[in-house]
Amino acid sequence: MGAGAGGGRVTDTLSTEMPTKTDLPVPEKTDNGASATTSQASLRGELLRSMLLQRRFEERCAEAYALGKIGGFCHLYIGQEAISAGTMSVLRPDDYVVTSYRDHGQALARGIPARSVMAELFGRRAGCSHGKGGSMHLFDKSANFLGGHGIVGAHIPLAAGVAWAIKYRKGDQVCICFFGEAAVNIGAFHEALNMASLWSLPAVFIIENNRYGMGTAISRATANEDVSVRAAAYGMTGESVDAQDVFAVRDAVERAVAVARGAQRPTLLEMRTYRFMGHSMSDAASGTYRSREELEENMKRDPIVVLHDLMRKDGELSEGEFAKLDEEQKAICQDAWDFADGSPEPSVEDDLHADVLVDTTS
Amino acid sequence: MGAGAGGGRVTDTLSTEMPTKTDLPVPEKTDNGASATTSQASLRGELLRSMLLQRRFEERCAEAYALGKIGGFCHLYIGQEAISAGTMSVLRPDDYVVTSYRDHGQALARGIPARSVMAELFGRRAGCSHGKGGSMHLFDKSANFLGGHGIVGAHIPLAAGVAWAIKYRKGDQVCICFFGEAAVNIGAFHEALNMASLWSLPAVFIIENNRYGMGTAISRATANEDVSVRAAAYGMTGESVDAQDVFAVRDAVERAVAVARGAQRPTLLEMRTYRFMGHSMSDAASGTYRSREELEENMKRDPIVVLHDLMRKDGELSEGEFAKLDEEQKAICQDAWDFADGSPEPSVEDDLHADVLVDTTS
Amino acid sequence: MPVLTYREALTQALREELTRDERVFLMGEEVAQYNGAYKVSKGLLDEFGPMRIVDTPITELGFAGMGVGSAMVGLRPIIEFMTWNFALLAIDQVVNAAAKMLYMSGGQFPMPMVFRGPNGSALQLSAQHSQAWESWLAHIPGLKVCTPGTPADAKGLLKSAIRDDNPVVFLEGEMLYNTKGEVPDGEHIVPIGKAEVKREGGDCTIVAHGKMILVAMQTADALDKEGIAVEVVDLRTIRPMDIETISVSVQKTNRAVVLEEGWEICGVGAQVVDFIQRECFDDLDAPVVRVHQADVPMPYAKNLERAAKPDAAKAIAAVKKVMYLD
Amino acid sequence: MPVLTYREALTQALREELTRDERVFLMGEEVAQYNGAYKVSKGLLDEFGPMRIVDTPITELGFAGMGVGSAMVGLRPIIEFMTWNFALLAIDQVVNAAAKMLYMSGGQFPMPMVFRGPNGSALQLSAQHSQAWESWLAHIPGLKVCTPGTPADAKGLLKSAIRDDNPVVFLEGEMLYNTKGEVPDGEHIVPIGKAEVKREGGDCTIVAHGKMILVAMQTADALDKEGIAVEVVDLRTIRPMDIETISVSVQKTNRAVVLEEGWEICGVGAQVVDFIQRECFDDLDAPVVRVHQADVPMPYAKNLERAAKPDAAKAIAAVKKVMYLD
Ligand SMILES: Cc1ncc(C[n+]2csc(CCOP(=O)(O)OP(=O)(O)O)c2C)c(N)n1
Ligand SMILES: Cc1ncc(C[n+]2csc(CCOP(=O)(O)OP(=O)(O)O)c2C)c(N)n1
Ligand SMILES: [Mg+2]
Ligand SMILES: [Mg+2]
Repeated sequence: MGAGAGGGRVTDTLSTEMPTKTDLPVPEKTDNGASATTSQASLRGELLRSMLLQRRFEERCAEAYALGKIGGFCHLYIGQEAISAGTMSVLRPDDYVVTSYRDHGQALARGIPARSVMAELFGRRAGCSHGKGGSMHLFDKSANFLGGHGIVGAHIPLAAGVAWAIKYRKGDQVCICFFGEAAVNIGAFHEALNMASLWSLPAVFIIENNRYGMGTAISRATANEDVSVRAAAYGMTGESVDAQDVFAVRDAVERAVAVARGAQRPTLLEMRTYRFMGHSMSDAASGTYRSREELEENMKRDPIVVLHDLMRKDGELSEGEFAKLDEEQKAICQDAWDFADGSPEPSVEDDLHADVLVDTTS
Repeated sequence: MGAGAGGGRVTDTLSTEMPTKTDLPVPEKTDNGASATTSQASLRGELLRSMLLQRRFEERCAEAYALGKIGGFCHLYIGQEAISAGTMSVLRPDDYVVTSYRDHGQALARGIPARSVMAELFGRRAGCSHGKGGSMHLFDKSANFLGGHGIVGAHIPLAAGVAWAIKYRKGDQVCICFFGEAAVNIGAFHEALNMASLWSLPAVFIIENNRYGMGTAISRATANEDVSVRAAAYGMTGESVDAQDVFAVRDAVERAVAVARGAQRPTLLEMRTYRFMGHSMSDAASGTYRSREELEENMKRDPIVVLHDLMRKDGELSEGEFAKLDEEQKAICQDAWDFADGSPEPSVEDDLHADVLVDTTS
Repeated sequence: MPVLTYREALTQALREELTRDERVFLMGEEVAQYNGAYKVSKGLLDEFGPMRIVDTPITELGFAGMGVGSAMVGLRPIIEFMTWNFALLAIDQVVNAAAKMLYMSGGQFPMPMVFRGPNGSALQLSAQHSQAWESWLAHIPGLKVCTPGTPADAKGLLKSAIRDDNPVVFLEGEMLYNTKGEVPDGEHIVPIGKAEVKREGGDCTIVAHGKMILVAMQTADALDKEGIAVEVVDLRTIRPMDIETISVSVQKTNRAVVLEEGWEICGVGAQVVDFIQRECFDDLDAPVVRVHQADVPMPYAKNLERAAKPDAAKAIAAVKKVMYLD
Repeated sequence: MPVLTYREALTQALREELTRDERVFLMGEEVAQYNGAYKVSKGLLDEFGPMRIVDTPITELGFAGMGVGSAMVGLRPIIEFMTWNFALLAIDQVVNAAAKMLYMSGGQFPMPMVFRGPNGSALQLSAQHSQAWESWLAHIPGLKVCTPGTPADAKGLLKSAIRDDNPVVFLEGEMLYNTKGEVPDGEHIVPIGKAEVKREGGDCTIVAHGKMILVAMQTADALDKEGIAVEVVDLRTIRPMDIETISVSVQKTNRAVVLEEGWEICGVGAQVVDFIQRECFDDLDAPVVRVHQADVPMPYAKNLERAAKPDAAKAIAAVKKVMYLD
């Protein structure tokens, strides 16, 4: 359960970019829905920062879990950060995000404050779900972040429903839905994708293919791994993306979002990634179902390193700048920890029976 | 609810073939699993007889339903008879069949006595499910006929499980599974096909595409109607068949069964057909969701007429022979009716609480 | 007051609420072009168009989940299950998504939605199509569960359900759709959580709901001729349950029979018994007797089906038993 | 007698029955290569091979249905749900297929199969992963429902379940897997449908099952120090329920508390209360009191979770209440 067991190598360099107030600056709404004015370097810096924050945050989670400050099931995102960073970077604040239990990284990338996420994991009232949801159920209405769901695949129809609501209101938002590659075999995936295509809904379905569902390799669970064929079964476009390259993610999502916003057609994207840690905190990073060698081989394509190398090559980031950026993320995580640790638990009298039902009608 | 409303035209000709003791002679087990010795003419005669029996039987059901002798939901098979006749003609007695609620025709084609089916529909103890199942739940263990299931798509995993059991026992049987085209959108279909392909199970999945699921046309429910693409999503062979031509059905099923028996690979077959009656007895044959014209147009390709025309063209069946064959089927149906009508209801004392559980362990 | 069928009362409630609030829409199998498998949505497609009256593929899990998603962002879906038997396929969305969303999001996402459709048995539909699910659904915190037994309650409760900001499970009686009764025009609201004494009497209380209200009334009529005055308490809502109204009645009659359509074990009646023994322990002159479906899957044959179902004869025997008249 | 964990007792039962009968196989997520999410099937893949210990994709509905199909043709599947929370996705196969197949086929197709896995809450798994389903499953005729609370019962009941020719729902306690107890070697069979008095006492009966047996025993220990002798009846099987053993105990103690892990409304406790008031109406000196989970989805925060769960303190208060000592 050690934090470092599967953690990625992060080299020592220095950053020119400062983190802004929110964890990741969500671009303003523009015509094409992306951040049009950001220069390449600052965009790279932003994406690097987002991934670093997620990485450092998850490392602290592992630590907190070992100390008993986080409980229950806790699924870390280490190794997959390019997917959340790249995806969120093309979204508007009024777009929607729905995801599974492996949701810390996405919550942070979406701009939910690290304090709020950490407080949730610590089971505190100041948490983004007021301590009632925990690791698997992060929610933030102000960020249009619709959870954090624990039943594999069950949130995919929810995303189709959100996209339906967008269409119903004649809006031009999109709904992004993240799920693991093992979820494609469950009925809910099939039913939701058929309806999303049938009714031309503005949704982007993102498979985070980290090659394992718990201890089961994709080839032992999925009869046909070719995602474009899967998508075709629903008359939908499907694409596979090298998801250790944050710009490959960004480009693919940008295209899919444009199609969703414009033509209101859904897309199925397969993000090829790898999980550097165990499935959850009780699962070793390697040994049972995958070898140490395989793990190490895949960790060489750490999405943070891939981007960092690129920036270094282009002379965009000195070692000192990188180190500074990294330190800043660590400081945010330390601050989140301190905040969470010092903040009160929910109150049994006031909170236990609250929020079962609302009192309102309309 | 009139029996004739959607009933197909059956021209007057005469049969050279006599029905055998069972309703349809199930071919003996042979090396290739098909009836190797039957001459073309007698095979045609057999298939025609099977279809005619089903047609006449269903007409009597409509009558019995109107008289209140059959109750509950009752889904007639008229127009689709070539699928059951063609399929069953290539099966061995030890193969398995699993189907949906639209199951009368398949039960008869599989060789379950008309008396036993009719008694079930009349809710009698002599029925094939002893009066407890009714129209939607025909079962006959001795015919390896495993129902008769009422929840759309739910029996598709059952068929995969039967195929699993065949493989488990290293048998060379196959399991045939029939379902409507509207069932392909439900999760159970997706989950079952993935596993059947993943594990190479000897199953043949037969979509009876009669173009409507109740009042919903396939195009209003299914994003991609191309069945070969659907099958490809599971790494499976898929094929579409003109199912008003009983020999097209037979050939396709023969190929799929051979692959299942030999290579233990599943196949997905789409049988393109049309339902000549309403969805169930409370649904008009046309008017709401399909026009009278469309119905009449499609009824021109009555599978019985198609085969009869072929036989007539080849001089295999005189008008008199056809009429005789037809009369014989009518007589079987009349006998079934009389038998059912005269046979006792289950006993409340003995039967109501029986068969909830068995008393045995092993 | 206009006399309507239960079906028409439901249609009226739907029409009025669809008109009142643009966020309300109806989604399910055959609800639009076909006017509903049981014609409850008759005419609504023409009136409100295909975005508000929505035909779905046969994908209960999927469209129930779509309802949940759309409710998260402010729409007010009414999800129709063609029958509640098929809702088993979608029950994960009802229980794990709709019922828990508000709580596990710490109060951020209310679920203003209705899951509705016919529940219980009709005639000879056999085992897979003849099940009453109210005890399962009432088990789940985060849901409300309505079981109207009359046209007026059907309308009034459905309007309340649609306006409620919580997920409401609405169980209609397939055998009730053609029953008739007076239904107030327009703004007729029946509050969720209030039982009603449908008939007064001092000798014995029958607690019932949904379709069994008819059986309870028949029972009361029959016993009236024998000089036994039965009080019929119609629960109307199973969750929350109106314990107060039940208690007041049993404290008066000192005897109770609980009548339900579903199975015995862990049924609604068991919970009613639990409430009664807790609230009226010293008032009871006899153990509470329950009447329910025989403990078997529903058989097809007419005579077996009849024997399996609760009916007035069985309820009469139960009343006599609690009155020590048997 | 050997002391084993509840987990080891289950593994032993599986191994013995897999050895005894070639038709028995185990299917579910992570049961084979990973040795089970909770390691109940540890070592079995190596011993019995991949046709008998079968890893599935994440498709609860699908593989539960495959189990049903294979049982129709004579295999004896054990379907493992990684937890019963996920079984909601498959509940249609359990209820509409497995439970009804024998009946609707007129007795032709028995279902010799077991659906098993951990049920109820563990620690801080929050709303979607902390649910106890025994009352739902016990509602359904055609099923048997076992809820062992000790290692010996876990082994003995699982062996009975696997040999039973009916579909048996087998609910294990995730928090029980590491608990220890004496377990007889080899042919140790606990009959389905028999409760057991786990501790004798004359003052008050506690009826409990599964994980709550531990809480009941703690409660009895604590009250013993105050001079109150509690009798603990372990239901062991929820369906069929052993009414006889409950009645005999309550007729002796004249007081009862029913303790369960799940929610109140239509819970197992409601049914136990119904049986008690029916069988022991004149014996009861006080209303039966129930102890159960708070009527809320399970919260994540440690303190809220603790407050939501039934525990010895709550059970002690309940016993004092029925003894009029509060
Ligand atoms: C319906 C259901 N079945 C099983 C589980 C247990 N479970 C949780 S995560 C998981 C593996 C999912 O793998 P994948 O979809 O690839 O996502 P990843 O964890 O790799 O991100 C399983 C089996 C569950 N939560 N829900
Ligand atoms: C899960 C489920 N949902 C809905 C129904 C109601 N229903 C029965 S048949 C049917 C239409 C099925 O159409 P299709 O699969 O094309 O078969 P067909 O009736 O045309 O043979 C529907 C919606 C059901 N039985 N099960
Ligand atoms: Mg994965
Ligand atoms: Mg069809």
